[in-house]
Amino acid sequence: MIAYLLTIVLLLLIAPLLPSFIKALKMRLLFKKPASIWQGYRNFAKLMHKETIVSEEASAITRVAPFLVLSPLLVILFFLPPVVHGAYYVSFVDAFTITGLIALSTFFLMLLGLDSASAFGGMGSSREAFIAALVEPAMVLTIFSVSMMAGDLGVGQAGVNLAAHFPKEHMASFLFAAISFFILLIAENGRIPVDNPETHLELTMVHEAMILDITGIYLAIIETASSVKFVIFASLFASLFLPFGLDYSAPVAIGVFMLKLFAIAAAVALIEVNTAKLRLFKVPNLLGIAIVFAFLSLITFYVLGA
Amino acid sequence: MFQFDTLSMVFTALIVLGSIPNLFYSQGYLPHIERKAHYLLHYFTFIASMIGVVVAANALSFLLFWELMSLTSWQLILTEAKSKKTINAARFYFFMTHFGFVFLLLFFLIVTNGDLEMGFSAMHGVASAFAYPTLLFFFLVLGFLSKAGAVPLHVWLPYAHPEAPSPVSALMSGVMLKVAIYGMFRFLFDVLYPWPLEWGVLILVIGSLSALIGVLYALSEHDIKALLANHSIENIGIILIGFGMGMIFDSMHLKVLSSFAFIAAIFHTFNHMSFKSLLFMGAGSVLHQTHTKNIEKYGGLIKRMPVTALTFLLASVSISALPPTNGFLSEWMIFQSMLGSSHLDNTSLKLAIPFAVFALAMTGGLAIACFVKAYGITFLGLHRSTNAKHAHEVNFLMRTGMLLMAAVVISLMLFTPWYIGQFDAALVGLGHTSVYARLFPEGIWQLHSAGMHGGVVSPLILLGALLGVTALLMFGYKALRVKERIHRTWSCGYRTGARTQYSATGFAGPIRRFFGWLYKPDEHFHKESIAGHGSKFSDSHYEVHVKPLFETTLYDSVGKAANFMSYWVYRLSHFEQTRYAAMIFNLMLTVLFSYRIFAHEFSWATLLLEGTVMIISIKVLIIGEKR
Amino acid sequence: MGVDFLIGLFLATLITALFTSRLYRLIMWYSLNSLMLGILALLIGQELGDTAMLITGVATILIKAIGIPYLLKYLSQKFHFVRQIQPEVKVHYAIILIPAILVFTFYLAEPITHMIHGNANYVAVSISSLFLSLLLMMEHKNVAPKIIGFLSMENALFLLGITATDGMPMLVELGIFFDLLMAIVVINLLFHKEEVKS
Amino acid sequence: MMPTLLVLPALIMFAVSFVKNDKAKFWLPASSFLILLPIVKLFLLPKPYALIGNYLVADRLDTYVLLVSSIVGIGVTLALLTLDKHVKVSQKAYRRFYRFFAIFWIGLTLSILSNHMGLYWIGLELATLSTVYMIKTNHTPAAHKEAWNYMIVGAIAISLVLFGIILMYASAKPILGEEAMRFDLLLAHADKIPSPFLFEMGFAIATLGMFVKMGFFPMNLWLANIERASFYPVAALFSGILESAVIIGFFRFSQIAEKVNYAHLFGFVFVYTLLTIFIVSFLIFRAKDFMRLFSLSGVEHMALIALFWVSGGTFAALLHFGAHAFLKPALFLSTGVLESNGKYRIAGALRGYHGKKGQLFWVLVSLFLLAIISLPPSPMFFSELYGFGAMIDTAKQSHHMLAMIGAVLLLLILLSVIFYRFVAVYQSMKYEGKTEEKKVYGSELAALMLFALCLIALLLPVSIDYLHTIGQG
Repeated sequence: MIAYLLTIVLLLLIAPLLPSFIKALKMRLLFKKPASIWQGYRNFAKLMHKETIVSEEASAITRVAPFLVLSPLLVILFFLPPVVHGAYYVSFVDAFTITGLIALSTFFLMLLGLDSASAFGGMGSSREAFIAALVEPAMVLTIFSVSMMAGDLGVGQAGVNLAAHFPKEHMASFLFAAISFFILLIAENGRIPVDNPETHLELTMVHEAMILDITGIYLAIIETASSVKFVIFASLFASLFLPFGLDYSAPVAIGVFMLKLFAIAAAVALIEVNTAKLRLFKVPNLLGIAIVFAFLSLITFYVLGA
Repeated sequence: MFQFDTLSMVFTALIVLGSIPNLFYSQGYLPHIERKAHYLLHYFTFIASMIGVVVAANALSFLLFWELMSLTSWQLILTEAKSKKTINAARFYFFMTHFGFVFLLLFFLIVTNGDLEMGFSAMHGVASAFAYPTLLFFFLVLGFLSKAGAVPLHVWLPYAHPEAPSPVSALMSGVMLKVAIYGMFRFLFDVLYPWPLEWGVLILVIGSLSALIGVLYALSEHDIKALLANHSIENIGIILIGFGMGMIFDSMHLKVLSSFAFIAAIFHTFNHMSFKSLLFMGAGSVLHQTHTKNIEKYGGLIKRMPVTALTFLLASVSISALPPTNGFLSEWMIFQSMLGSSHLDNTSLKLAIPFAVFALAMTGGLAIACFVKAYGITFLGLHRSTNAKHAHEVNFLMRTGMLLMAAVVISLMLFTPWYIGQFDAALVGLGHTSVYARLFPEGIWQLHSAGMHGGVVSPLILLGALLGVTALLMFGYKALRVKERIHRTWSCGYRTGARTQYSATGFAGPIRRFFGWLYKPDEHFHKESIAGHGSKFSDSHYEVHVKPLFETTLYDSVGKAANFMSYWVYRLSHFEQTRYAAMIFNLMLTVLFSYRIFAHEFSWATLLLEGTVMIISIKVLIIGEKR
Repeated sequence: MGVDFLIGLFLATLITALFTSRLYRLIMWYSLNSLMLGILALLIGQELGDTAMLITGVATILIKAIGIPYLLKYLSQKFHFVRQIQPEVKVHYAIILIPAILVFTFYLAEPITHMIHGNANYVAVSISSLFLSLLLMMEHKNVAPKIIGFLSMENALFLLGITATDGMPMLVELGIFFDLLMAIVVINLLFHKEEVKS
Repeated sequence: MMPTLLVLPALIMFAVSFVKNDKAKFWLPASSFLILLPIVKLFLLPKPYALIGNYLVADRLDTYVLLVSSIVGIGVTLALLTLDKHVKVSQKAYRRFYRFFAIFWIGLTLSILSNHMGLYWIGLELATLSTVYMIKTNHTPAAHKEAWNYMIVGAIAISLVLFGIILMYASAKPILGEEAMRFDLLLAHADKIPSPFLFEMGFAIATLGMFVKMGFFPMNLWLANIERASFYPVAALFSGILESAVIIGFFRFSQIAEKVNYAHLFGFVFVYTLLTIFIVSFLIFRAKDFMRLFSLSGVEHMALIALFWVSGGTFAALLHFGAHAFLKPALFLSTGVLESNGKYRIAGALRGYHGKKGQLFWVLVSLFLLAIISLPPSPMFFSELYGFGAMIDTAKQSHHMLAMIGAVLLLLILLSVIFYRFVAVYQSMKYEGKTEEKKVYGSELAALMLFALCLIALLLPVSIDYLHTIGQG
């Protein structure tokens, strides 16, 4: 139980760290002077002290939506697979619920974008809706495929099972699922090549466009939400597709887990450095690949059993 | 005449739950209807006939109430018939529903041997003695699914529902479609049991297609009620996916999973009733205030119509299947039932089920996009027309209706175990295994899947957690006592206005573009350019319309064929004006010749001879020579 | 023997009528046709000793062979009928059609030859005269030949009644005559109305 | 006594038509109600009841048909009172119309009650010929042309009927002698007929004649054209009384033919009516005026009645027959108002009625229109259910079950084409077009009310029981 709560707190704490880490790594790779990896915390602290400016055109949604964007993600944190062998975990929550909770968060984020009557917000929401619509099926299929390989539909239990028995006999579908999930990780968190979190150019913005009119603590909440989302995806990837290192003693296991998270972040950074942002209408090609792989994974598992 | 078993009572409850809030809403809406007597008469008969259908105990009363239901709903669509569009929609609706009735009629005639006062259970014997049960199944499917609006018999829905007065749209979409689902339950279980595997697969495929096609066309729609109507197609598809899974499991002798899938289907039926009625009521209130169904003319209504906006939001979240709402729970159950199938050993299933999973998942994603669009464009941002600017909250009765329906939605969310218990009882009444104990082994807090290694969801805990965390966050925010400032939205230095907002067309743009191969949109783009510059223009207009693929291919060609036929028949008939004697001559010849051949002694040679003689005689005597 | 001969004549007059292109000639052929029928009725009536049929025969001769042709001629003069009536069906078609009809009706009546004691050919001839009367009606566009076609159809009926059934009940025959008279009255009225209007 | 009473109203009408007094016509509806007395008496008498020897016999079937047709007669006399308000008609022509109507009525009463094929035919011929003159009452070139047309086609049809009757008579004469003309004896000895083929030929020819008279394939439009050209009550009389008389003949002949060879009878009627409905449904799909629409739908319903009857659905056929005989005249009579002063416009025909009478009128007409496409609770809804039930039942016992179910399906789809057209017409009448003021008179309304009440009465348990006993007896 302590490990469980500790993991949650830890994940919450390192959430702002990971995006900053990616940013710093990228800058280093590009031979720039890197930003501090603590930048995320600094931004948060700065925003907490600012006043909130609410748009004149905005409605009650703007005042409520930020909380509703964050809270489903916080709830998901409780449902993640354990990082330490023998720790308490919520075994039963399945992929559909997790996807649903993420979608709930996205839903309010999109409404938030539309609320301020700005063209940017609408544009961001529209693009986000487009991407989310394609991400959702891939995500459900992927997680289900993995859960079924693990022999349990509950994601937490699946993580444990995978760690115990790595599905060597289903390597093909496992690999497909892993590729698909990694693409989803990039797409859902608005990383290059799907979205560029660092730009404020209307041609390229997705996530940033939606929150252009959000300020102060609201912005802090939204930013936290997006980093929590990254942590969720990263830790799902770590537990489901890199299911090792649970058997060590608790501190070591947690350390291994953290390493995995940073490794994933580093991979994302590498991809970001090496690719250009895709045009919006090229994004479906990428997501299409994810969907195809997810579908293939499920079909391979179902029909061929491989 | 009537029967009141659990299934009937469950569906009666559905109708009652759907109608009571509607009654309030309808009363509030009444002052705006010109033909009050007409409306009220048909409205109440409509509700009564729906109840009549679900409690009917023999074919005669079932068909009577069924047709009465169609008749009254048709008249209700015509209540405010002002435009050609309404009239055409009503006609199309009535024709389609009659078309379905034809198949139902045939079904009943075959399974009753013409004795229409036979009870349903007695029909089972007749049906099993019939040599072609699949024929019966097809009749049943065509009959009920044309009413329910499943692909490819769905085309009338987006026309008919928007044209009816809003309370009626809510009733039709929310409740009437479910009566067809009742029919599926009643007659597949009572009359056509057991089912071959193929039937279930067929229903599953129809359901998947309906779900996908419904949501895709909903996205491209700008008419808010047509959008909702398209979503009804989607949700019927989802219900049918559950239903199909139930049938498949039953034919594979997996009784527990089968009951589970059927319960999911009934649960979704209830959920769809609740949120779709609520959405139509909300749309009706908006329409009532803005006098337009065009979503592009709305905007910012949340400030003017808070109650409508709040209830609409609740329904939107629910229909998008987002946790922890009731819509999420039923879709979750359907998902779980599909994944209980991993160990089924049948290749067609192994291909069909992942496809259905995919369709359902895809539907979910697109539905979210669609409802963000519907809600965001309607209620958020700035008003896009004067009417939207001067909108007010609707009157007390209409608000009451919406709030009551919202209460139904919430009750479905909160009292899921109780509802599921009732559905379980209904299925037990139909001879299925009870699964309630397997679904709630640890009390009402957790809903388990009936499958092996199935997932678990705890709606109440989820709801509690979400509410708790949100409340905590908000409390924290309040505790910080942040200074707030109100300021205009920044829009690159220009003045923020309604015209700089994203439109619904624009919102759906990327998706429309992605599915362009399916939509084949009809775009109208007009631009007044200045001095021949391509990029400088004083005025521009962009419109896009999507005509459903099925309509342009299937329905239009049927219409053309009918026209073609009637044209030729008409031309042929006009021979009788001048050549009646020759007509009668040839007729006599044919009849006597045929009597001679068929009644006395048959041989192919003489039949051929008859044909030849008749052709020559018709050519010479009737058609004559070309002038 | 005599009966067969008369039936032959009956058919012959009808067929000749089909090729006629003059109205008065047509009326004459109709009159002869009815005369044959009347004589036939008298002959058979005498053979069977059936007074009813004798009465029928006399009535046929009086009404159909004399009365109606006379009336038609009178009407045609009074209302200036078109007297040049060219058959619409070409002669070479008719040459093939008429034997074809006869062959067909005999083929049609073939099964009943061993079913009834009378001569099945009478039935065949009656049906073929029915067909021929229809042919007469369809040949012409004008009203007058059509009326004659309808009247020869009535003759075909009588032929059937006399030969195949050895006479119908008196009541029916009288009824038929009554209706025939009424038909003539109505036709007369119809022409009159035309007169009044023009 | 009884026969005199039955034709008394017609005789009174005949007599009154010579009185040159304008007010005299008001006697007619009153006197026509008198016919109900002997009919009610007939219902109470034990059946079969011989009216005149064996020639006119009242049994369960013809009493019912007589009642139906008499009610139509009453309705038409009511509506005739205000004929001159809607169409141009001289007093003289008006009186002549009555005179020939009376003959028509007498003829058909004779046909309906006859137990004798010859008498049946005589009555029919009398009615046919008198109709010619009723058509002629309208002094237009079209009416004149159609009167001739009716004269000739009607004569051909009726001759065919007689020809068939003689053949049937000939086939049964060896065993029954002169009595072979009697329906009841023929029915009783049908299986002993020595030459069934001759009988069948006769039946085929007679049926053809009757079918042509009812406007079946291929003569679908002639009745419509005639009804278009003549005054609207003629159409009501056709559909209500003339077709009753024709269809009862068909009932009786087919009862006999059924015993001779059921398979042949069924095959013939099935194919023929299917063909008819196929043609008619597409004709209706294009129909652009009321008369044609109603007339074609009349053909469709007669075809259905024939089909139900031979499929063994006697109850369905009789119920359908009754409903049609009340509905169709009612609709035809209302066309007088709907097409006020010769405007054949469908759009907006149900609009522009004021006052209580007007309201009642359009409500009634709407109900009739919806009832004719067998929407519940019209009696037609039930009759079609039972009729198609009987057909499916027959199909199940045949060797060609799938083909026959397919045919029934085709039939139902064709009927839904008709349904579509009627719905379109109804909507167009009620919701499209301009609103023009139209006047409704009490007499027409009374006729419509009479028909509406009778329709309701058809659904009473008493009448349903009665119809069931006809089927069994």
